[in-house]
Amino acid sequence: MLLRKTTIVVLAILLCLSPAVLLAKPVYKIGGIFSSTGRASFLGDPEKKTMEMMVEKINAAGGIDGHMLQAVIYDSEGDPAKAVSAVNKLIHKDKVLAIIGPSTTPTTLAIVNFVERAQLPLISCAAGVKITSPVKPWVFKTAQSDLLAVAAVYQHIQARGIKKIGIITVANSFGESGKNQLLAQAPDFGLEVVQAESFGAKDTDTTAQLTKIKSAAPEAIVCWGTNPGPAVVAKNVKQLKLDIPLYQSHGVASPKFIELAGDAAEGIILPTGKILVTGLLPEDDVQKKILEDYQVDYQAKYKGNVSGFGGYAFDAVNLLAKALKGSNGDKNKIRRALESMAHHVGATGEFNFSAQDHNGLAPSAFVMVEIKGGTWKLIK
Amino acid sequence: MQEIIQYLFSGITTGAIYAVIAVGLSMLYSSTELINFAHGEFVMLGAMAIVTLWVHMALPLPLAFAGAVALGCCMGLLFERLAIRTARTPQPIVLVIITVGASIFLRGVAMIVWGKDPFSVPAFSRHDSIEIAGAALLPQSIWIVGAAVLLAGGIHFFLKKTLTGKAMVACAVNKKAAWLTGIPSEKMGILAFAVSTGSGAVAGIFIAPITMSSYDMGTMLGLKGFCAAMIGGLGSLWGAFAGGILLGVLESLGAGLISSGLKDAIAFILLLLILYICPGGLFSAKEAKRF
Amino acid sequence: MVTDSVKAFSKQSLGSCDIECPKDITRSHDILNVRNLTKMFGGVTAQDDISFSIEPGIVCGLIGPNGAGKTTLFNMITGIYRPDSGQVLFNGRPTRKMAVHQLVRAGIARTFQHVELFGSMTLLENVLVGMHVRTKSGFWGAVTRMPWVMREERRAREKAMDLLEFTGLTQYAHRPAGDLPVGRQKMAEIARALASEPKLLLLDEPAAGLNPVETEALGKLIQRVKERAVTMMLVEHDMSLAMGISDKVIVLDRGKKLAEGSPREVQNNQAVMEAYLGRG
Amino acid sequence: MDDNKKKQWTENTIFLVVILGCGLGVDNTYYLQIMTFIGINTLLALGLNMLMGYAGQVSLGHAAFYGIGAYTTAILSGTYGISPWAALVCAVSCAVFIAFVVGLPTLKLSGYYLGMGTLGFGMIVNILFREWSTVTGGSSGFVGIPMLEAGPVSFMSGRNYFFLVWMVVLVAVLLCRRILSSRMGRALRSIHDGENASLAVGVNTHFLKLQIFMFSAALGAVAGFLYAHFVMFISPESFGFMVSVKMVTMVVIGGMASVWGALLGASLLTLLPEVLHGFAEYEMIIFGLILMVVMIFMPQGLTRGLLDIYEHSRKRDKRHGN
Repeated sequence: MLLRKTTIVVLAILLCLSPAVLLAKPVYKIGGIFSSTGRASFLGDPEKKTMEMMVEKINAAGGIDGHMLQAVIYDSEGDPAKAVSAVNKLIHKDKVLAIIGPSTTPTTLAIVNFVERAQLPLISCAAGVKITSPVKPWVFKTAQSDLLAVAAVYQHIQARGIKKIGIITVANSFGESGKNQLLAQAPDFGLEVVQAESFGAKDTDTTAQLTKIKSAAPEAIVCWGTNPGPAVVAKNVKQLKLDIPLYQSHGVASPKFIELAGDAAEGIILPTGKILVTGLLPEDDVQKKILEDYQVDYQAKYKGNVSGFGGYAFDAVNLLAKALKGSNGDKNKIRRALESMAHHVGATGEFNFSAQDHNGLAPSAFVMVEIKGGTWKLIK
Repeated sequence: MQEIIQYLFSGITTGAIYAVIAVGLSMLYSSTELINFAHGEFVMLGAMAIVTLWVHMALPLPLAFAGAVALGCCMGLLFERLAIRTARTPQPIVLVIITVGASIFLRGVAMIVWGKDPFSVPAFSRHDSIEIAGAALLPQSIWIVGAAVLLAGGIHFFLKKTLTGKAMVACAVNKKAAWLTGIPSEKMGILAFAVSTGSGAVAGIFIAPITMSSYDMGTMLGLKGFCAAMIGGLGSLWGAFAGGILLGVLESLGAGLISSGLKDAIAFILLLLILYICPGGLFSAKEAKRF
Repeated sequence: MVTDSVKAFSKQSLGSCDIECPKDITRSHDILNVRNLTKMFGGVTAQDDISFSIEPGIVCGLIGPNGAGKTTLFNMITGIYRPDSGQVLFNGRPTRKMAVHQLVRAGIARTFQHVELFGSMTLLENVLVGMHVRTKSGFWGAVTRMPWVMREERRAREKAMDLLEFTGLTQYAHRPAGDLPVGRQKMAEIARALASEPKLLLLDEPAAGLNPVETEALGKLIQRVKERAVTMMLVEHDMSLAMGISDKVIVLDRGKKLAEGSPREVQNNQAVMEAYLGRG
Repeated sequence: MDDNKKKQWTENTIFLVVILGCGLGVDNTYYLQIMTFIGINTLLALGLNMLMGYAGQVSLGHAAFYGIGAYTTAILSGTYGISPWAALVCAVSCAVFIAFVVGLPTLKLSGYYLGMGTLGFGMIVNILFREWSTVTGGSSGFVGIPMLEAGPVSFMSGRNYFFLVWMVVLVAVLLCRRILSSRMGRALRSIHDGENASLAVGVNTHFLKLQIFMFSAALGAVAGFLYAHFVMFISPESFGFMVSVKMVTMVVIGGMASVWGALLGASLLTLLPEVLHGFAEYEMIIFGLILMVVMIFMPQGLTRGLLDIYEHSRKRDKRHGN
């Protein structure tokens, strides 16, 4: 027993003295800001876990050019002021090379000025269009813009021959950004928004709004929100016996939504990243392998299901890792590498960054799914 | 017309939720003169407990119900015993901040116990919505309204008709005098807390099937319940009930007739106007200021 | 029954009752006229058709058993309660539309039955607050500290110290008012009330809780205040004090005026004796 | 009297020296930034303390004025390109005017009803920030608030901004002190000690409460201005109900009716979350516990509570010495 312990200690000392360690390069510190608690915790929590997992994995594979990665992650609680305080901590105290996150649009917008000033690459995991348009040199994002999601939904509606729609959006930044896109893009698809309503994120009932929409006689309803509000909307639509198609946003694309809405989820159509329907993807889909690997790793480590939101962080870490390669810790090099990144296949889609596009995704990043029998069905 | 009826139904459904919460708050006020800002968290505890007991552990509903209410009562007891009683000065603002601290604490505990995801609970009676004059009414709404009426009525009866209840009110009016007449005011305080938080848990149980339950559901509900209780006039149970329904109906009509984005603002503007006209709430007992 | 007979009696014996002779109450030199004042609380009549008037410079005692409505009357004269009917004239002007602070500025000051000093503030500060209506500086004065503000402040302090000396409280000037013994607090309330330079001072049971020595000192103080040409109304249960310093006494019982007259007249009034002793 | 003045002078001098020391001695932008946030929160707590601690009026909607200050300057300087300093004047006037209009009826309420009234006001203002999205940027927030500059001095660096904020705090502390020791301040404190008596000695309590409500609104607006130009991004969430509650908590936990209490309360509530970050999931539990424990054992707030502990231990030392 004692002997074995001594051997281990000796071995450990020898290992430490080995040339590999002596030549070990300084770690690359990368920062993360996620709303892992608070209202947007459904976004931040999987993102944080994914980032931790990915960093571990990269380190296990020998790091980047021999540099180990170290993740410094702070919780923004979805509060812009906390995000600002976190970004300053990352820039000035931890002196990180790049930052991943934050999870929501307001928190991202709050810190954009600071990273621009500090000239530090930021890869946001939030959906808002405002983040990358207009393009800011140091700010990138991996989440699909609601621009693309709305386009995907409208394409489907248009194909059905529907002309008049009613929309109901949640009264937060996600819903507001979605509402703006829904209103702006409707004419492009020959659609008319006959009634636009909103509901509070914590509302217990939305029948008043839906009644108003009903009286405007639309042919379909589009609901834009994040859990749990849209589940309430779905239930209320059934109660009011509104027999028109209900579309939801990618904000509810998680198994939780089906669980929450129960029977009322039947027949709902929504756009989602491919991650939700990995199993249903054709074998020749380039993303399939990546998604399966990610899911296996995540489930092994955290025993929970992956969500599209974690995928944003997955892509962000991978993109950053690629950009870090050969950069030698030079932030300008990292930024240039990110901006010239092309054909990077990630969990969310294929990224093609350019000086004009810091989101780099195409509408093909979304697939449309329908909820049938309590599970997702891919719509071709 | 049909829409108006639907708005009223929707308003009454949400209003009944506010009402049932307001009744618990108001009850505590009439027996301890304290506003519990953690009341919404007890509502949340009730809802989460029913999720665990009924949905996850599949206990029969009455048993789960009793369990959830018992949990609410026990937490209320503990809260009174450990935090409110030990406070060195019973200055109202200090006690209010203690309850604010308690609400943050309870939310934190619930986040650890139940996680951050919301849960859904099936309706107590699985029927389709009932149609009246072309407007749909949920069976669960009737449950909630019924619960609110029963709770308000029951507590009203308890406070006004039973000896224990009367003693409780006496403690609120004048603790020392009550003590002199031999009322154990400490026990009364504990009892008041237990009844109030228990009623909060009941509210949570009835609300759970209508809305989604999550660890942070309590804040907004507690706030609305507080507003409802104030509008009705603190300490008046029927006032709290009416205040809740009024708030719900105003919100719903505001959303339906004016703008859904501004519905809370519309409701609050009207509430403020009511307060300006009757500064002690709708059902306040008119008391002369003593000099 | 009893009250009716009492009323009849008092009308006979005192002769000069104001209810009977309305022209009397418009005498312009009266500092205070109270006309047919009535106030209800819920179903209870706290003040029932009270009328009287007070000449300047006198001390008027207001006596009556507990619950007679003495404090309520004070609250109506000082504008805290609005009467249901009837009116109060101060220096010939109706006070109905005036707010409490306006009445104080016009010259009505009061003390409280239970001492209501500002406990956390020093005695000097208490008296300075009493001077509130006689000083002017406001927010901008406080912020800019213009010379006139500082002058006003200095003068106010000097006057406040004078008042404390007048009431024999100089040594307590910088002590928190709440720390003073009850007797001193009673005196301090009078000092604070005097600070507003009142023409009419209402004292609500100034001797309650005082020992005989203090009561005597209080009597002397009231006498000295009277010399300053301040008219006073005084609610008092200490009969020797009330009768000793009052020029005129009004007796209230159950919200009604029972009698009015000189201390001697009132003392010999049968109805008053009944009210105090007979009916318990 | 003179002792008091001397004490205040020493306190102010120490305060100034500490500010200078922190500003010049601390080099890390992160720490400077935390201290800047403390300064902004101190301003908020100071204003509310005047209202709560001295006038005895609870406001549960004070974040509205904070927001009005921030949004006014953001819109005027960001959208219309007006100089931020001119915008500051507008922001403060706007907040004061709104405080006047709202306070006129609201301050007639008392106790919990006043709490309800102010809460409703705060909610309405917050909803307007969110819904008036063409002007305020809606819930996604307002981007593009310019940086502060005063002639050759740019407030871009953390240190300059730190000094700016804390000089404003110092001025505000002096202002509050001046008000409190004046005729107005005495009347204000008298309301707190006994509103009935205060009324009876001729204080126009309603008007005075209104004045102090407007003053605290002005301080809130200044804090909002400083916040907006510091973070250069604002969104409705930063001015919601929870922020109002946090402000009240700062005042009560620091110690009501004490200028230094505001500073202490603001420091504690700004630093605590930073420190508790390490506990991740348990942050809320610990935060709630600390709040409860402080209030249970130091109901007069930290200022009084810590002083009591200090005096107690000194007394005990003395006893031991003898």
